[in-house]
Amino acid sequence: MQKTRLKLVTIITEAILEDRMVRELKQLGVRGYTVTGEVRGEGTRGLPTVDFDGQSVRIETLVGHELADQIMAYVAENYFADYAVIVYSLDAEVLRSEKYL
Amino acid sequence: MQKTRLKLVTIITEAILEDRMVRELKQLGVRGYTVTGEVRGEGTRGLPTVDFDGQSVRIETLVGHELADQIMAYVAENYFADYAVIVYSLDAEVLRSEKYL
Amino acid sequence: MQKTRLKLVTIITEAILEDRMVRELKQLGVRGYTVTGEVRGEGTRGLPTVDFDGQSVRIETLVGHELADQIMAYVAENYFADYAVIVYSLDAEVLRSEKYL
Amino acid sequence: MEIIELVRLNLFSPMVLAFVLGVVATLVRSDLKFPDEIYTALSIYLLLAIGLKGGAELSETALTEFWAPALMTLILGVTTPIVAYVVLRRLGGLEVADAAALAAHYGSVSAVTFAAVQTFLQALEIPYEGFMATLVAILEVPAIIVALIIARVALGQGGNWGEVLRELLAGKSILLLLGGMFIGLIAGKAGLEQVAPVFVDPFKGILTLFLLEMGMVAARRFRDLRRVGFFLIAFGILMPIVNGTFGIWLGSLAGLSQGGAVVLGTLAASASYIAAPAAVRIALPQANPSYYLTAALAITFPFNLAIGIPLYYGLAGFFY
Amino acid sequence: MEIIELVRLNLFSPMVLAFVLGVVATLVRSDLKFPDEIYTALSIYLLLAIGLKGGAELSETALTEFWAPALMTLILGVTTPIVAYVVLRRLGGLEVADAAALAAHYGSVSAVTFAAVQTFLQALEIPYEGFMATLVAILEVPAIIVALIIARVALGQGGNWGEVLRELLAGKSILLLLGGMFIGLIAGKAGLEQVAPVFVDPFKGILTLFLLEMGMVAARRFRDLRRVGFFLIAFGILMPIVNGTFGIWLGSLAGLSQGGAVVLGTLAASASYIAAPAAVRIALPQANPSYYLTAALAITFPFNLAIGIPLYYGLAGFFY
Amino acid sequence: MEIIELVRLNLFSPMVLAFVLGVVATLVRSDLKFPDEIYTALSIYLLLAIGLKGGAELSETALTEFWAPALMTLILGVTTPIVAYVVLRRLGGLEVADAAALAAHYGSVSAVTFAAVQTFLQALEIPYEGFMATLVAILEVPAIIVALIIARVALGQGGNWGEVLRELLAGKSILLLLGGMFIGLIAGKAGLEQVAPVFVDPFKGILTLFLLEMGMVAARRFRDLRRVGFFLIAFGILMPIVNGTFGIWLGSLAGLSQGGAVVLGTLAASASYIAAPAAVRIALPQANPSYYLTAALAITFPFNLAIGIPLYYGLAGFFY
Ligand SMILES: Nc1ncnc2c1ncn2[C@@H]1O[C@H](COP(=O)(O)O)[C@@H](O)[C@H]1O
Ligand SMILES: Nc1ncnc2c1ncn2[C@@H]1O[C@H](COP(=O)(O)O)[C@@H](O)[C@H]1O
Ligand SMILES: Nc1ncnc2c1ncn2[C@@H]1O[C@H](COP(=O)(O)O)[C@@H](O)[C@H]1O
Ligand code: NA
Ligand code: NA
Ligand code: NA
Repeated sequence: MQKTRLKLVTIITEAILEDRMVRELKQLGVRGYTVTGEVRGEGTRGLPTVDFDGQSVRIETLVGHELADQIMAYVAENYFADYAVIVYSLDAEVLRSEKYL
Repeated sequence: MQKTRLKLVTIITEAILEDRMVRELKQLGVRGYTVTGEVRGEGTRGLPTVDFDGQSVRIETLVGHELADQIMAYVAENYFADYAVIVYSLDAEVLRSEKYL
Repeated sequence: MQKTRLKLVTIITEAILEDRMVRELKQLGVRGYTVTGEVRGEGTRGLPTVDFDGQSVRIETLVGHELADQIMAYVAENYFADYAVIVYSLDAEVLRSEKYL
Repeated sequence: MEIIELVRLNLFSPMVLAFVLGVVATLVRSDLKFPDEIYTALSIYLLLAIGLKGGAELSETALTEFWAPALMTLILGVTTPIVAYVVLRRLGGLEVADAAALAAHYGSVSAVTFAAVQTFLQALEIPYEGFMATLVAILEVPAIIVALIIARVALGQGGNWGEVLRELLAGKSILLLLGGMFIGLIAGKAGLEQVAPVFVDPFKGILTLFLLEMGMVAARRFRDLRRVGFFLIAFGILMPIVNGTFGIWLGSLAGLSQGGAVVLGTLAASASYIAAPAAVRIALPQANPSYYLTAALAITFPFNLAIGIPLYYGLAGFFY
Repeated sequence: MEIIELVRLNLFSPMVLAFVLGVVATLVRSDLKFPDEIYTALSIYLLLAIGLKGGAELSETALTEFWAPALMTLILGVTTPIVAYVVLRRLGGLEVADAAALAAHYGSVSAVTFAAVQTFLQALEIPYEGFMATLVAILEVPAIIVALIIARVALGQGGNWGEVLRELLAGKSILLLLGGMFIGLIAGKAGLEQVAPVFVDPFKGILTLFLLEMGMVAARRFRDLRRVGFFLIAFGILMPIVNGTFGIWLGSLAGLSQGGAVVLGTLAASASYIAAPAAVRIALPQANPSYYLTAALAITFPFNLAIGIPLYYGLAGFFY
Repeated sequence: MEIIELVRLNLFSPMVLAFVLGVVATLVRSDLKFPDEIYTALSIYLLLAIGLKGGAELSETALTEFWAPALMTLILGVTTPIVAYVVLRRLGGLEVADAAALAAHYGSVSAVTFAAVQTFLQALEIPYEGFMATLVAILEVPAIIVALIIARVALGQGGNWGEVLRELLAGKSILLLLGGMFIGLIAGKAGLEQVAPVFVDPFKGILTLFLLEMGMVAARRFRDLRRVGFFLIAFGILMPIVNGTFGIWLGSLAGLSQGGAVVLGTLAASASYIAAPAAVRIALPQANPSYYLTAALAITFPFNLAIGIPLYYGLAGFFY
């Protein structure tokens, strides 16, 4: 079976941004994504902002190398300044790469 | 301390398949696994199928390279056609490799 | 944008250890971490220990290579003998590496 | 009362309005979300409460009263999926798997629709037999089995039947309904009394909360309505009316009170969306879930809730 | 009764004590944790229940009674954020974004504080108008809009106004309050009766559980108190007293009963921590959440709960 | 009534039957799952409700009535773990850590078993002292401390004692019990009245739901029964009978009513599975959790629930 190397881009951010992030990821061209709700954590910004809504979410998306870079740049530009957010990417191997590209 | 490179195989699929997948992974020879319930997402198949049960689950297992390939092939063969499912593998470093092999 | 390779260290362990692990990770020098509660799984130790508290947690932290090794050694030394725990590390690429180091 | 007046009365109940609110919440893209865990907890509650009350009533029912309605229910469970399958294949031209999957859903039963018809009759102070909850349990499984057999025969598949049957019977909705009934039967009305502040008094309120969430779930399926096409929309409305009338008629033959016949008709008219989807997804993976979930959740359930229940009540008048 | 006596009475209610227990749990670093899902479920319940009861009452209220209090509430919603903004900029020297963010919170309203004042008045058997819940809904949104407009003008930003407004109106607290009210209005008191064992009788008990969790949430913010500084602590106590007095006075002008004026005063005095934070975090991301969340949750809310409510009751005596 | 008749009566209560249903659900591998969050919420509720009621009762109890039972409870908390430890080491030949871990569990107390004995006595209309919930709190901690001291001494370990003690006292079960009691004590019966529709009336129903889940949890441990061996099974049944009898006797010495002595006996007989496992897992990690969790959850708890409680009631006859 043919395996392809893609990037698994992960964003961890405030729960309140979930819907907006997902919308924007789709606009950037991702074909799929997975959200894990109810994660919690601490970073350099201090307390999570809005307790009411659950704390943070993790959004993951498998994409090609180029789109991975675009997503990271996009998050940096639009969210690093004002929001509690981190983004990182891992190397992943998948089958059926056409599903993600 | 001795570190070993293994594969972290991740399956994201419909919640309804959790028990069956776990059973089959054990039959394939995995020594352990971790499930994150209550993840949600979208892919190329559209809406998650059964809302009642929570939506999707992520199943992860640390295994040797060969078993990783077998698992991916197994999921492709038995689930790709009819179910909402993705599978990918990452390179992971562990201690105590005998625990996983 | 400048990408840096760091390590994403993941610990999966009994829910009851969450607070203590986080405290110790901070003492070891991590600048941030993310916890996913309510994961479940099986390994070589058998049943999760305390049902009342949810079962297991996943704790993830992005750190430099050296600290990654220290964390893994620390967990091995203090937890492998008596607790249900696994620890592994992945290669991750991040922006703003100074945030994590 | 005129049917139109009954529909109005029914539409203005907190239960139905909560469903509408849920639909609206989804349509305006509100950030209101029901945690999955709460949805699960509410459905555990509803199934257990229905079972408990049914069991406690059954503990005071003579077998002589019970066997005829039970038999008629079984007949409903076997015949309605066959009729549905034939209609879907012949008139709708659906694939075998899709037709069988839908037949399983429409032959089986929706416990929440049962809760709604109960509430409706209680508001009108119309009596019905206490053992009706037992019939919910009887009606739930056979249709699914019949539909799966049809699919297996038509598709010439073999497969692990024992496992499918075990999963069906150990499925949470059957387990909670039958388990609750068993508890109610043994503990009796005195036992039920002890837990009434949880399982009896708040029932309608909890149902209201559940319907709020159901409204959101159903509305998320609305987008699929275009995909399923006109035939399935018509099927999702007309099949319940046919099944409902058939159920009322069998109920009247079985000697049920008029209220009881309305309940049996509503059961026949309702489409499952807990037990059937779970079983079908495993046993008939090639069937498209968009069809059966959208039909059951986004068409038939709201139709029954808003219009069907008062309609069946009206129709019962012709048999009594 | 003396104010001091009222404070004592209030402090010794299960609701306030549960809040204290929550604070203690956090301070002693207990492993007690309220699952987020339960917190969400309890808040859905409280908002819906407040709406339902308000709606059922409104269904029996004449418009002639209602318009004046509604108008006064609107005036409160527009003026209090402006005053707060000026105070925060002039006296506190805060940044534009931070001042506007705080103004949005203090102009808007806390539904839980509303629930607490209701409970307080009921314990004293002091009557108040049934439609007060409607005023909660009226007071929630305008202040947020006014504050955001101030910030936009002061910062010269453009931006997607339509989207912000839609998110605000479709936000869960407005949707549940208005939706519940709508259900209560249509279903009427008879409809409410059906679901009273869930939405009426257990209200205070559920509020107690919610306040236990609120105590934990608020205490987690205590660490930030040092960071926000003395000015904001003073603001978080004095602004509510000013707004509360203003609200009572407008209430008396509107012809509300004394109990009603106390409720309106408490609404004016309360600071939002559901609708406002969500809207502000999206529309004014550069504002520091430590300021507005800590002030609203860790200062103003406990102050109102423990001392403010009996105080406003005492103050109302000067207007009646 | 004969003991056998009492056992029958007890077995046929909805609470016990729900436990059985939970066991069955696990044995037939049902897909029924209680979300963890709901389990947590139910246990928060039960502990808080027990505390509240106990506190409200205590507010009307004279110290002269209370000191003797409190003292006897303390004696139970110190002696039972020592006896258990000796039995486990001498007769069972267990390792130090395992024996001490089990001793901590059997010396401490299960709040759910307390809830069950309350329900049992209420069904029989047998009165007991209102302050018994206070004794639950008194009995919870000492045994754990005693057992940990034994282990430390026997193993010659040092370690962070202050931290362990803080975690124990700030542990959620103690915090909720004592906190609830404190609220009940201050708010009094009038305060409790306000929240009774949540914390009093539905108690048995919520307990029923909780026991359904407990049945599933316990049954998951059944697989381990073979692993723990015959000795531990016998211990899990006989130790409670010994402790129960001892508790009844001390209760009678303390001047408790017969009902009160049955409660105290049941407390002594019960084994902790919330506070003790958490403390032991941290402080004695080398002890095998399979032993203590299986014994407490899968042997002693079901035994007490089904047979123990009526048995202790029967045994109390010999002391009164
Ligand atoms: N070094 C890290 N490793 C893992 N997760 C992190 C790290 N730093 C931050 N996070 C996560 O990202 C969120 C936002 O971080 P921050 O913007 O630094 O406050 C935190 O709540 C954590 O969940
Ligand atoms: N590109 C992707 N990145 C991350 N998760 C995905 C991706 N595509 C699909 N998924 C996940 O896999 C599930 C099934 O996908 P699908 O079979 O494409 O509908 C979705 O619900 C997502 O949770
Ligand atoms: N091979 C594995 N792959 C993924 N997760 C594992 C694996 N082995 C163990 N785990 C996780 O680590 C926890 C503790 O494992 P153990 O100490 O082996 O019982 C389990 O409950 C699993 O969640
Ligand atoms: Na049907
Ligand atoms: Na205000
Ligand atoms: Na004990």
